[in-house]
Amino acid sequence: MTVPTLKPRLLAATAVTAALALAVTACSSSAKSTSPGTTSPSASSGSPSSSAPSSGGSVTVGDSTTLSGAIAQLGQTGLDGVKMAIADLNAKGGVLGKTVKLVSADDNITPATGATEVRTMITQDHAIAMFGPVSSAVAAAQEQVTNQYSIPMFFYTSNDMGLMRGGANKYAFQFVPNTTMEPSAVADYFVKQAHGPITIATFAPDYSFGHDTVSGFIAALQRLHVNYRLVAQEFPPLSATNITSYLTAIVDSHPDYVFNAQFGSDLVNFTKQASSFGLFQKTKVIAMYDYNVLAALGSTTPAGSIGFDRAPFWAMPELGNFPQTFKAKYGDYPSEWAIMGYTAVQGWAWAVEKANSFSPSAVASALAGATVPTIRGNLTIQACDHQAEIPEYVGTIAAQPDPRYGVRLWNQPVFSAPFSDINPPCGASS
Amino acid sequence: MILDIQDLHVYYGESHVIQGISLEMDRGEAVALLGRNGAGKTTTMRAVAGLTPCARGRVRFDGQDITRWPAYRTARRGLSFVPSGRRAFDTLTVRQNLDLAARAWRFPRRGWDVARVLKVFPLLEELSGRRAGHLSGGEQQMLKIARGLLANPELLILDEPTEGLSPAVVKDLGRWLDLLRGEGLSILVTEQNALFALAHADRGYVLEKGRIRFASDASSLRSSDEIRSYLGVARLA
Amino acid sequence: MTTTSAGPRRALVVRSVVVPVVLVAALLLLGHTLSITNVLTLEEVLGLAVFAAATNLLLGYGGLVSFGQAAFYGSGAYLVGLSWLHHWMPFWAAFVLTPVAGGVIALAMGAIALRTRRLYFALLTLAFSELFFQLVNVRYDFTKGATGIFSVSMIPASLASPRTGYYFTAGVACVSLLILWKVTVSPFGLVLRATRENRERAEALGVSVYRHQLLAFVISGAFCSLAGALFVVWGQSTYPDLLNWTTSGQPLFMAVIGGMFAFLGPAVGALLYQFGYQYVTQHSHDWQLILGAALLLVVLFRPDGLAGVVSRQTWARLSRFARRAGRRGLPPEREPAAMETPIDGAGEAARVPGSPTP
Amino acid sequence: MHAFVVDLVSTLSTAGYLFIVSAGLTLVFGAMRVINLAHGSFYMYGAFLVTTLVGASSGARFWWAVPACAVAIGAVGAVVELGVMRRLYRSEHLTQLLATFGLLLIFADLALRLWGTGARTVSSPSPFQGRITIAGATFPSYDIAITVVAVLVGVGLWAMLTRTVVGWRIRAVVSDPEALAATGTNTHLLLTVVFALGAGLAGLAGAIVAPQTSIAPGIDQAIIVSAFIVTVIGGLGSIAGTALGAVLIGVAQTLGTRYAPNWASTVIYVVLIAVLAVRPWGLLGAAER
Repeated sequence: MTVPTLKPRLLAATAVTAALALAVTACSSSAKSTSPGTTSPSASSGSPSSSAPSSGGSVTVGDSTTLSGAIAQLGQTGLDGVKMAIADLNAKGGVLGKTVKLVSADDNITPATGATEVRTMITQDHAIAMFGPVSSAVAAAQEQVTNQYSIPMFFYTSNDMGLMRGGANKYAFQFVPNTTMEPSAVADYFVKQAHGPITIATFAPDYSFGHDTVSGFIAALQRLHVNYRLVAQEFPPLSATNITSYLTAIVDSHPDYVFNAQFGSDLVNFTKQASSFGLFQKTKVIAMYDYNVLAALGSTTPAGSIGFDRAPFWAMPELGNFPQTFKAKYGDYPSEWAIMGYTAVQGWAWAVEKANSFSPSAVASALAGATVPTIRGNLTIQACDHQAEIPEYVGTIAAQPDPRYGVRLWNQPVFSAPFSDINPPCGASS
Repeated sequence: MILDIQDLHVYYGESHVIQGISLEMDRGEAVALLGRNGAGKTTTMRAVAGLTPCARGRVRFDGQDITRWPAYRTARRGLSFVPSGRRAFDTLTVRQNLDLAARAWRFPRRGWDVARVLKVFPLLEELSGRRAGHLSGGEQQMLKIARGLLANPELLILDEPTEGLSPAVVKDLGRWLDLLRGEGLSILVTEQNALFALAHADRGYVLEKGRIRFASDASSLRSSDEIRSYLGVARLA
Repeated sequence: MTTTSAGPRRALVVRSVVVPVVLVAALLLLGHTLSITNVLTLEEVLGLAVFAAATNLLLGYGGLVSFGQAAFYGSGAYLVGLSWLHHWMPFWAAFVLTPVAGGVIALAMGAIALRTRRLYFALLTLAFSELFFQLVNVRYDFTKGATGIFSVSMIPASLASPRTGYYFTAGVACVSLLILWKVTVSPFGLVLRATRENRERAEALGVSVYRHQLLAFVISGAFCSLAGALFVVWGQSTYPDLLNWTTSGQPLFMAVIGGMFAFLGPAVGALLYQFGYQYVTQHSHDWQLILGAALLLVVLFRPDGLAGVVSRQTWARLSRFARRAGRRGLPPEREPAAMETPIDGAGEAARVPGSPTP
Repeated sequence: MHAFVVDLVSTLSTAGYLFIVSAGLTLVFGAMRVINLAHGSFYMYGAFLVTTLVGASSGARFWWAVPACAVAIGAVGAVVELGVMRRLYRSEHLTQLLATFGLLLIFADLALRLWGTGARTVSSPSPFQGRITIAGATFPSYDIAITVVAVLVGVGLWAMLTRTVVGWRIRAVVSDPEALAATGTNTHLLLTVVFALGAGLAGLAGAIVAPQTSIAPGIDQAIIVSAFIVTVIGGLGSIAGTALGAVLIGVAQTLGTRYAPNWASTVIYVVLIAVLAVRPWGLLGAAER
């Protein structure tokens, strides 16, 4: 009640607050070497990148991606690919004689979290290259940061066209087919299968990737003069657990084909429910039936439907025994995300060797327009938009499990749409 | 001795609400606990019943130390606490309220079952299908006492039974109390209405600020001017 | 009670002069000495501190748990983002408009939501913010859908420089906190607190609880919206997650962690939560386990938050002062003055097993 | 006729699904006034556990796996109640909410360790693997299983709450836990039982819904929002209200998808706001004091 006790208490509260602030910030800043007083991130970024190679024979790269929640599998297997690539690099003596270290974190599918993680990796861990996330929103936020700090950013899962469309981003590279390429490839395969007038329904998650992929597919059908009629278009929310009402709308429209832009667990969910509705009896579904989805579906896999995949290991003989090595290390065959993550690291390492420098600027310059040897063969990185010239794979789901892998995969031969066929002229935005 | 409280202390947070109360009552006695609002009557009874933790002191019931027992154990042992206010289970019917209490535990049989309770309170029979939440204050009081009896208690504790009741119902209540006393039941009543409580009790205690201020037999408390003025009952007399 | 009011008055001086001066000095000092990364984190924290303090006007002072604060936060961010995307108006105009927009949205939302009580209020506000979340998600052409709007040029070049951005945010945050604090000690704030402590009594005395709560809701909405605009200054982006229920939960966590019964508690909570969250997510893939366990430990063993340790008694004193100064003849509180439960009144608490009925 | 049957079946199976998931939530809320965010975790664990128990085998094993899941998750619920919830009954709702959110995070992380990041599936049990056609509309026969289980759960809960002494006690503990304790009921044990029952129902829901969906991390959070909407519309604590809420959301989602597909995901929130604006305690909820 008396003032003398009140006052110190309040001051104490303030002091505790201020001290906490100082302590916490000082604590987390202890690891850094950036000099205080620098006013712009780009000014400070020069120092970590140039100073890092000289510090103790190792360099650091970062990967902030989604490791929890509904799309964790994409993030985790992709990260495994990156890890393995780095382990392989180090086994061969590292890059320019330096060991490569990886820092990784879970972005919690939150752009702000992903961006902060990337910033911390760059400024505190002195990461000199970043490998990308799953979600396109997180990718966009992270790209802003890597751009500010002029650090090369390699996307290997998130394939939003928007990431590259801004153009003139010297530091961003895409090692995954983008949202135009992917549906174009599917349409190329599809046009060989479908004869006569057909009816099509589309089913896609309700966000930019889903909308872009569906409109890309329809645009490709028009370009190829397919005689089709759209009978239903549904956009259920991403990660919706109960899609009954969307599904009955599709089933009820009796399409010949359903083009589905879902992936991962959402696609498994769709397939389970659709097959219990008997959709697969008269309808073929075209969707991202990659290894993980096919493995999860097991015996309920719909034979005869069409799958597309950005890097199906079983149809890529150029991989050699990579899938087996990967399985030995991480417990399962590599997902498309793992292969693309591995390739992206190879691209970066090659460019460092080529430039004979870890300098982000030199690495980025060396990579633009270059042709890089990777586990999936030589890949050219387009100079104009930094898109790796990688193909997209399409195939029909087999009726029997593949004897080698015990999972129902695709019939041979698998169709591989060449990059030149599916990519619009460089610089043209869709 | 049916109840023996020694040096009971109870805290609510940091405030020392009960500051060392000692109280004894014999089997078959009816005792009134009096005091103004906030004197600590209810808290004492809650502590005895096991609804509020005792910080210090000891409570013995029928020779057994029940100080740290939870409420349901004291109830099963034969100490039935009837809380004040509208505390019927309002979403249940009257009959369900009674059945629930009758079947709550395999109580030692001391003669109370639903049929007998309904005989004592015939009105409850008429109301048996009604939701308890729709009962009047007096009816709820009746239901609560009936519920308390169904636990087949040796000691019945009534907390502020007259609170919010009309004078006519208070009179009924007095009748029920006398009836139960006649059955040989030990009864402990907390009351602000001192005259009512003392009219149906053998002895009384007066509480003030968590301590016992006076203790005496009912008639001398009733006649003491000091008590009357202290409890502010002069006007009522 | 005949204590002179000199004590509390001097306390007020301490609170209204000393504390702000110390804080502003600390913030200036930190902005000058910290590394860029930490300056940026602190900038984010300051925005969140406004968000949490504005939310706490409802939570700690009004006893209203709103689970829809993201609706204001996200609206503020989207107002700036969409203004840039569709060339509606320059950044500064949008920035100044955000509190107005937040207030208007809060007025509409509160007018409906405040008809309900406690949990239903929490869930109805949640429904509103989820509605906003879904609207932003499905209007892809207008809002860029689930991807969100990302561009450095969303904010003026001057603010894009981290330290300038920090000083700007710190300035806005300090002024906002000062205004919010003034609100809490104004007669309005005291009546609001009275409605939290005993709604029925306040109503019996002729106070329109609904109107006071609505005004508090509008003020809170305005500042949450401003905090959303500060997020854009920090992140140069806006995306649907800012409207999601997890975002609504953040300021509530912060208030609980820091202590909702001290004015600066939520701000301290913002600091601890954000640094803690970042530290954990960056250093462990098992951040969910660690954060969840930490949350559980705080809730089980420090339910009144860290600031509660310091300021619980201070709070009790201030409440007593508030009662004397503000309520003018409200009957005295019954002892014991147990910690009020913000969602439930004491009436509900009494119905929980083993809790006291005073 | 055809469209009507399609919509009706879609509504019923959606409602059945939502009801099973929400029943435990409303039961726990009714008895202990706790909003349990970890309810979704119990659901997810039930689903994951059934995939482990059934594995690649088809059919028959499912029928004993489901009750096993319910019991196992119920036991987990009892442990959670004894370890955490019991200490929080005196706290305000917000504190309880935070605690259950902490539990949700912990369970999510542990699930990643126990079952990995990938999606898992389990096939429908033997009598319900095919399809049924009514008036030209074909739908999965497992929808019938879901609907039947939903009805059984609903009737079972209703009978328990209205016909059994335990049910009366559960209702009485809502009105007045102290008075209930004074009648000799061990209210602490009762609340443990209720919480375990709620968790067991969530586990049952996860297990029974599993053949219809994919089971992957994140379904805990995805389900909890829908479950809340359903229970709140119906009135927290009311089993009948939850059933009504489930049907209402089923109708809203079905019609929304049919007539305004772009707005389908927003429709349910509009319904929720409209219901609460008119009836602030939900359709069948008791007005709170």
